[in-house]
Amino acid sequence: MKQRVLMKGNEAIAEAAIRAGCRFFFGYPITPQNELPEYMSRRLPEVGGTFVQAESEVSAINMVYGAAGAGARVMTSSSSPGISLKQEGISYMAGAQLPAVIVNIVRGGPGLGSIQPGQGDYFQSVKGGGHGDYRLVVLAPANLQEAVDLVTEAFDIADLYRNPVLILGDGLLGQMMEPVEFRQSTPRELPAKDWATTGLCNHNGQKNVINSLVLHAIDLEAHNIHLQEKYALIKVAEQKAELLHCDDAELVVVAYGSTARIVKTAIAQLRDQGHRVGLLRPISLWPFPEDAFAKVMPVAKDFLCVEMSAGQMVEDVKLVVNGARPVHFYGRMGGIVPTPNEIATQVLQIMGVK
Amino acid sequence: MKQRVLMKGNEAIAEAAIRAGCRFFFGYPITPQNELPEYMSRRLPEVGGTFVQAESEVSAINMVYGAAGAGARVMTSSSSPGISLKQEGISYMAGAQLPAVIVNIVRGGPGLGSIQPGQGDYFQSVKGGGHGDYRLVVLAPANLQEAVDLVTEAFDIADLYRNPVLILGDGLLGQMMEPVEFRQSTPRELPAKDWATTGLCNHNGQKNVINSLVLHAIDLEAHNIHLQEKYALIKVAEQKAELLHCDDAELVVVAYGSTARIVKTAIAQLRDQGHRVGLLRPISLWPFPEDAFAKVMPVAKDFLCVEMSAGQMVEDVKLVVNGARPVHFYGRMGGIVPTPNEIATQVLQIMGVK
Amino acid sequence: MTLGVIMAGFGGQGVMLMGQLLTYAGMLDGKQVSWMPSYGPEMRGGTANCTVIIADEEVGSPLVTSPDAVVALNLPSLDKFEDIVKPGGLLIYNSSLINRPPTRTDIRIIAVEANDIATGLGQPRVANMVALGALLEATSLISEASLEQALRNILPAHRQELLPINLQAIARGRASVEPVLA
Amino acid sequence: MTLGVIMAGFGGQGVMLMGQLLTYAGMLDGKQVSWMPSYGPEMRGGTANCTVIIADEEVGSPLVTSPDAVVALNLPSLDKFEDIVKPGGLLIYNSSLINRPPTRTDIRIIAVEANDIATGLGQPRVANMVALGALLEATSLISEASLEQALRNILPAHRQELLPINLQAIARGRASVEPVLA
Amino acid sequence: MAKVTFNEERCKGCELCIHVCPVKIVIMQKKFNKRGFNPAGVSDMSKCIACAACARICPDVVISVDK
Amino acid sequence: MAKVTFNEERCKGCELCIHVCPVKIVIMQKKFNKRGFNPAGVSDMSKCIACAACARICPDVVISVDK
Amino acid sequence: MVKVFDCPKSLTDMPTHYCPGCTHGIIHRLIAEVIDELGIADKAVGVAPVGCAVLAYNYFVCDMQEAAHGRAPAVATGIKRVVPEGVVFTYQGDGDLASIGCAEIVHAAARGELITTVFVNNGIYGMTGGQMAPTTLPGDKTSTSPYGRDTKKQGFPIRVSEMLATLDGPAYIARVSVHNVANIVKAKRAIKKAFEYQIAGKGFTLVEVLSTCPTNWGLTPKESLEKVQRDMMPYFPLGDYKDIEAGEKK
Amino acid sequence: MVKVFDCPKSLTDMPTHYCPGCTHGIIHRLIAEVIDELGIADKAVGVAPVGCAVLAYNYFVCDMQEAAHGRAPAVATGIKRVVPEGVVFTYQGDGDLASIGCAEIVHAAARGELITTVFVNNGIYGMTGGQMAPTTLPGDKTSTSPYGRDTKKQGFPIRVSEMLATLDGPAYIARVSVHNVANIVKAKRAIKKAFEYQIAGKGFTLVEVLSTCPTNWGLTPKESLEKVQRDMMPYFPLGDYKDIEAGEKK
Ligand SMILES: Cc1ncc(C[n+]2csc(CCOP(=O)(O)OP(=O)(O)O)c2C)c(N)n1
Ligand SMILES: Cc1ncc(C[n+]2csc(CCOP(=O)(O)OP(=O)(O)O)c2C)c(N)n1
Ligand code: SF4
Ligand code: SF4
Ligand code: SF4
Ligand code: SF4
Ligand code: SF4
Ligand code: SF4
Ligand SMILES: [Mg+2]
Ligand SMILES: [Mg+2]
Repeated sequence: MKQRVLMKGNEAIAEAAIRAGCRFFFGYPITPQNELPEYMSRRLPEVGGTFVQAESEVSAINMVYGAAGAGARVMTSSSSPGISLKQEGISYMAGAQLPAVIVNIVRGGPGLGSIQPGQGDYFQSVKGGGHGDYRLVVLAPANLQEAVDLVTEAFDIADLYRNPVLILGDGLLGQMMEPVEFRQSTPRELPAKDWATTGLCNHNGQKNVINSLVLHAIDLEAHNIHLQEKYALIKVAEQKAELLHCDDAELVVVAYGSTARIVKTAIAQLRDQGHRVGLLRPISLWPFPEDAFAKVMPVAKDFLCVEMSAGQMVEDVKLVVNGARPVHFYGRMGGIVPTPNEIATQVLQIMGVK
Repeated sequence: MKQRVLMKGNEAIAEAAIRAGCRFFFGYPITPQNELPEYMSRRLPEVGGTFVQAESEVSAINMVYGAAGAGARVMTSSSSPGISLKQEGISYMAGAQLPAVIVNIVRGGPGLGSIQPGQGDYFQSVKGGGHGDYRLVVLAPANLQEAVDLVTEAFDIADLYRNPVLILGDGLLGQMMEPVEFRQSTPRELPAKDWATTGLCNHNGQKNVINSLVLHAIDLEAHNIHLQEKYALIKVAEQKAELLHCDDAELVVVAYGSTARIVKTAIAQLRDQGHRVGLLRPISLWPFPEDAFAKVMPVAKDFLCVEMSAGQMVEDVKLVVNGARPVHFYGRMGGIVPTPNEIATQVLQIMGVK
Repeated sequence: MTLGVIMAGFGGQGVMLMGQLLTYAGMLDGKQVSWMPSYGPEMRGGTANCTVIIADEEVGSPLVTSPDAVVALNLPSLDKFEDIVKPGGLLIYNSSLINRPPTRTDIRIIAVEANDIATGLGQPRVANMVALGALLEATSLISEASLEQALRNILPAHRQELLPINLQAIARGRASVEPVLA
Repeated sequence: MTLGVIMAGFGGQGVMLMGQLLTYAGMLDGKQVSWMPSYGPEMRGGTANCTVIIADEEVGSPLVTSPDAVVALNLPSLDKFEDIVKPGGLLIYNSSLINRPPTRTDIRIIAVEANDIATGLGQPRVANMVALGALLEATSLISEASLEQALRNILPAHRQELLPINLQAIARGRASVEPVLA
Repeated sequence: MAKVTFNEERCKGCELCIHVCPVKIVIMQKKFNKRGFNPAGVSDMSKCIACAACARICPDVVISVDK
Repeated sequence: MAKVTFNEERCKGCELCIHVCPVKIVIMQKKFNKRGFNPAGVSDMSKCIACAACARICPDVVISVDK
Repeated sequence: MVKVFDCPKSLTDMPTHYCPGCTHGIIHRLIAEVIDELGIADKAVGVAPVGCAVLAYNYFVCDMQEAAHGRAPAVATGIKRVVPEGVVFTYQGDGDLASIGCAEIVHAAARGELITTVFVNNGIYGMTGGQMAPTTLPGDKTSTSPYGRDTKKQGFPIRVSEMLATLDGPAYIARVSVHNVANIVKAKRAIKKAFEYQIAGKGFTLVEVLSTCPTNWGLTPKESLEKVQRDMMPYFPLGDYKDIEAGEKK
Repeated sequence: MVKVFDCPKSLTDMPTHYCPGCTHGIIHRLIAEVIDELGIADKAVGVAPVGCAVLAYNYFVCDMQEAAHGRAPAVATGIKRVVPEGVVFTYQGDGDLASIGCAEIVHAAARGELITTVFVNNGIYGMTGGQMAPTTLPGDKTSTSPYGRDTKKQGFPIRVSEMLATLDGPAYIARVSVHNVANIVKAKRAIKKAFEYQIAGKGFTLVEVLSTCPTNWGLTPKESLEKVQRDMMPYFPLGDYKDIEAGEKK
């Protein structure tokens, strides 16, 4: 076993990015993700990288655009209000097909809200908070080891498909400490970035342009069709989910990120009591893990979606289940983290126990 | 009949706003909605109102925040990239419960895209492009008369529920001219804005605060529950849809805004040929007109959703239909407006004709 | 009945205004109407066009793929729109600036020396009105009275002195249609 | 087995570090562990707390509603957390600063004069280590060897000279538990 | 005679008042207030010249001065 | 001998070159280029002093100058 | 006995959440005193920033709006246009005003917006835990300039007052400090003038106040005041940068 | 025969989409000439704005990125940090740079970012059809100041060069004009100096170029040049505002 180190989530994500070859970070402070840029500001200079504290999140995402367009592995991170400010830039990056990793350590909203953990940015993340038809690959780790592992994945997926990837965490994940191991992943085969604007001398004098403007409707439609085809590929290839105790589960709880941890504790309790409850934990929120649902459908009688929101992922669950099973919902908001007991109570109610 | 005047969509919306009592406009130029702020810059001074060209869309939405918080009827308008920049501000307004009307004259995306009409901002509009759990009331006119009528509605709804309202148009609607009539609407009974920050002397010395920060999780949850209860009320009271030829329609086309116009032409052709095709046109995109679906379900065998996007509203259609009927989709992107013939072809294919 | 007209020319030739007048007149005639400009990426000095719909029923699409009539004030416009005129439809072209005759044989074609006639009137900028006159004459889209009223209403107060020359141009446009029909 | 511990005190009393040491030691013992700070709206100088989980299985929730043990270094912390200690659980409180005794009777209660002992050692800032020592003694959460190793690893290179005083404080904390048990 | 009054519960013990008193009579008290701070006070009120320097520098409007 | 060459298809007929020619030999031609503009030209090349003023003010790099 | 000094009426009773010795509290009090003296509490509308002063809306006895980070000048513009007879002020930190809100303050100033901005320059992001601000001094260590601000990579501090004084919209721009009693008195005078100019409709007004952050500077409150004088004042000289009644000077 | 003047190699053959007589074209050519003369086409990376020059990426024979409206300095920062040996420039209009992109240019300048900005000040939003810019002159009519820019309500023009010259990050800031041949020659010299300073690593460089918009000004190209001299130059005086080699002047 390689050495496990105890780290804060925000720092573990930062270190994982550096190990994944990220050498550029552009960001702006915001709680509860400050340790991430702070760590980068200490560590990147040590590895010959560059940390820039941008004047705003708007500027940060556009620095990321420039750096990604110049071929770098580059990251930015923020939390809810700051991510809202990045929406125009994210749409531009998706349009110009630029790879980069964006981290959102979600807090309670809307507006200034609070700095406590939340999951109210699901819609923004997976449906597209920016304008136009585009998709981000959205990965939602539930513990720090997974966060670390998914960071490498995120950079690879970004480079492979030339698309921004969002890592969706929350204050709980960002602030907690857990042991993590930085393991060597089997690297994917990635295409050369021969499209990057590094100066003609670096790519045989052939001019490169990074751009999302396509003036003529027919060309812009073609560009959009290309994007949609790419998304279709991603949808097939990049679904990720964890199934826990689903083989015989009559009720399947669907939860992601921190909430899924709490659900696991609840399920452990429920299983001890003999209830056939399982967990389907989407790890990729987009593409939504439809294949995993196909696996649990034969046994599952009910679905219960648990979120720290008013109910957002529940729509995607309903879209997959398509009316074939009841989809229930339980949510807490505003930074309240549900307890295992609360969740167990909901489950028992649905199962008609007591 | 009152006098009909021939106006450009952007100008008709502006004039309607002024007639609805809007006296403040903060905006930033962007095609294809420039005629709207330009009209405001001419007309508002004539009626004692104020037009400010903000330094950016970010600034504009925050000026709207300030003005709405001070109790004004206030509007801003933009087009896709500019609306993305407003997302943080919109989330703040929803959080602080500020009434205002925001107009998005959508263009082709993502990124800089083009200036041609599009409907790719549906997700952003109805699911929430900003952070946190909030909803905008989203109204999508299909012609200029309706646009004019809905502007008054929008201001009233905003004031009644203390919530921002989005008018979702597109380049076609903004740029076209049609005759419009500015009719007196039956005004709703609206609550006094005794919460506005106009100075203590204007509200009996009791301090007013406009704010979306709620530091303690339990309080922020309570605030969110209040918002969700409000949204539930709106969902019941403010659904709007048009049903055309749906009484006997085996196939119901679902389309909104400009696209619905094209669909109407297609349906006229199809009806002439004897096909039982109808149109369900959501006018309120949020709340989504679920009641209207209930009306057509008994007869409808198939739904066809037509959008100028890769398929966004289709998810809401599927959520309503909930697997009970097949939901088909036809979309064009990048500023391409579908033709009636294309749509008719799709319909016939689904109906198995020929 | 729904009729669609496309009007096209260089920016600055006044095609947008021409289309608006037609639409306005249609409205005064009690018809359902719409006007839709091209507002594409073309720069100033490039080509411009607009689509006018005049109908008895509610106007669906404000765009047409096969127009009932096309008015082309310059060569690029003729090149672009000749092919899509509905069979049996009408094509009016500005023979002052367009030196190649249209080739379609399944449509009615009217050549109008719009610029020459306008220059003859001492006001080269009313070439668009000449073409509009021709359209008025060749179709029953709108009534003459409504067009005149539309013109009056659209001209701003301080420009009303331009009314006579515009009316004259329309009249000359109407007159110019005969010979072609002959 | 999953055990949850909450440690609480004023900001500046070192409760966060204390919790991290416990977590680290648990990790070195081969356990599954997590550490979660409160990071609420409290200002500096306000109260701070963290939750440590030490478990044999994967850690689910990193928060606990009824902790197996609570270490309270000041009065507000005792006020806040006394009631939620799991029946049969453990409460360690800093009797140097807390002048009201806990009232629960269904839990084990240990008073540690953490500040006095630390001051006695000539280093008032190691009061947290004294309390940690008491926790070590009173439970089998972690091993002594792992705690010492954790301390070594967590102290930065240029602070290793602080190791002895910290170990001393832990030892004194352990020693202080006996009398209470007696 | 000058009088300086401390709203002790508001005091955060920052000691700024101590440093600005021209006659050096402001001191920190041993006791704690409810929020856990040692509040400031005056050792010898008779020396006070009511200059209000302490009050003006206090970030927490703890101090009022009468003369 | 000086020679001024006009890449006529690029010319937009803005007339700026006309105004800056110190010897006033740049003129607008009657003909149209493909984009519908009257291109500029030189009336009497022999008078040209190859000062390149016309070329430098031209926004469309229509003009090159040899000597 | 006569009151020599008492808590201004325009401050609420609520104790602030600021750290011990943080000069945010002094600046709050000065604003409240000015509001009292001008008798404008019933028509003042304040705009709180996002920064340590985010809760400022709890402390002033007047209508308040809480703005998004950096956008206080835009929010204030919206308010002032609706309530032209109101007295509108923003209270902003250096991250809020000079970094994310840079465009908003420049344009409010250029528009000559009739508002007053109190700009609290403490050279750091206090609220988020001590990151580098646009006004952090060269060489100073912060949590995002752990090796000291390196001007080669992280650039130079922005002198906001000097920068805004190049515009025609402002009527009054001054930099003051609250690091000792004499300067506190001067600071209040400047803030009062700014409000008076606003009321007289002269133009945009801004007072930059050099302030401390003992917590994130890692200094005692007293050492912090010393740092203001020793390190900040040479880089950020005090004075009037614009006064349309007095002509420009510096 | 010798070439006295020819099209620079660093311009593509593609005719521009600019209106007849628009001086954007002249400024493009000057940049291309400088790139030619410095022999840096193979390591230059340009950043196009959103504005009439949005298609600038089609016109330069070097790598290009198209930025979001106003964000070119941020994009250029990203590029330059990744390709420090590259020569990175932004080309921006007054709406792009001085309005929506105000924070980005101020901060790129304050950081001393090693990039060169060519700032085309034509006092109007050309691309969107003639709305008021931050640099529109008092009294001038535009489509959003239909009654003429009223400084009481719409504020005063921003003098960008003067404003940025208050910062320590820039190495060179100059305002030039292209309204006649003599000034075109000077403008080129300034642009060249800016690129040279960037290459020498001296700091941020910016050249503000007074430019025309015949279309939206409603003037002929020739009248437009006259307006630059008559109306713009008094408000926007030409000159070097900062030159770290020469000391500040004006
Ligand atoms: C859009 C957005 N970005 C970032 C933040 C996080 N944030 C809160 S306060 C702050 C900086 C505060 O610094 P400053 O303005 O200098 O005020 P101070 O705390 O020093 O008084 C930041 C970055 C936020 N709330 N919103
Ligand atoms: C976020 C955003 N807002 C607004 C626009 C619309 N827009 C395009 S160009 C432009 C202004 C251009 O003016 P300027 O920068 O002065 O350049 P010019 O056209 O005058 O050369 C605007 C507002 C946009 N594309 N994106
Ligand atoms: S009023 Fe002056 S003399 Fe009296 S205690 Fe305060 S500072 Fe000292
Ligand atoms: S300055 Fe105020 S808060 Fe600080 S010690 Fe003195 S009285 Fe207390
Ligand atoms: S080179 Fe000089 S002299 Fe010759 S045509 Fe051009 S401007 Fe005239
Ligand atoms: S300056 Fe250039 S574009 Fe203009 S007329 Fe002369 S040659 Fe033609
Ligand atoms: S963190 Fe700094 S600025 Fe904020 S309240 Fe504390 S001392 Fe003041
Ligand atoms: S609109 Fe103005 S700035 Fe744009 S190309 Fe035309 S003349 Fe030039
Ligand atoms: Mg600060
Ligand atoms: Mg411009």
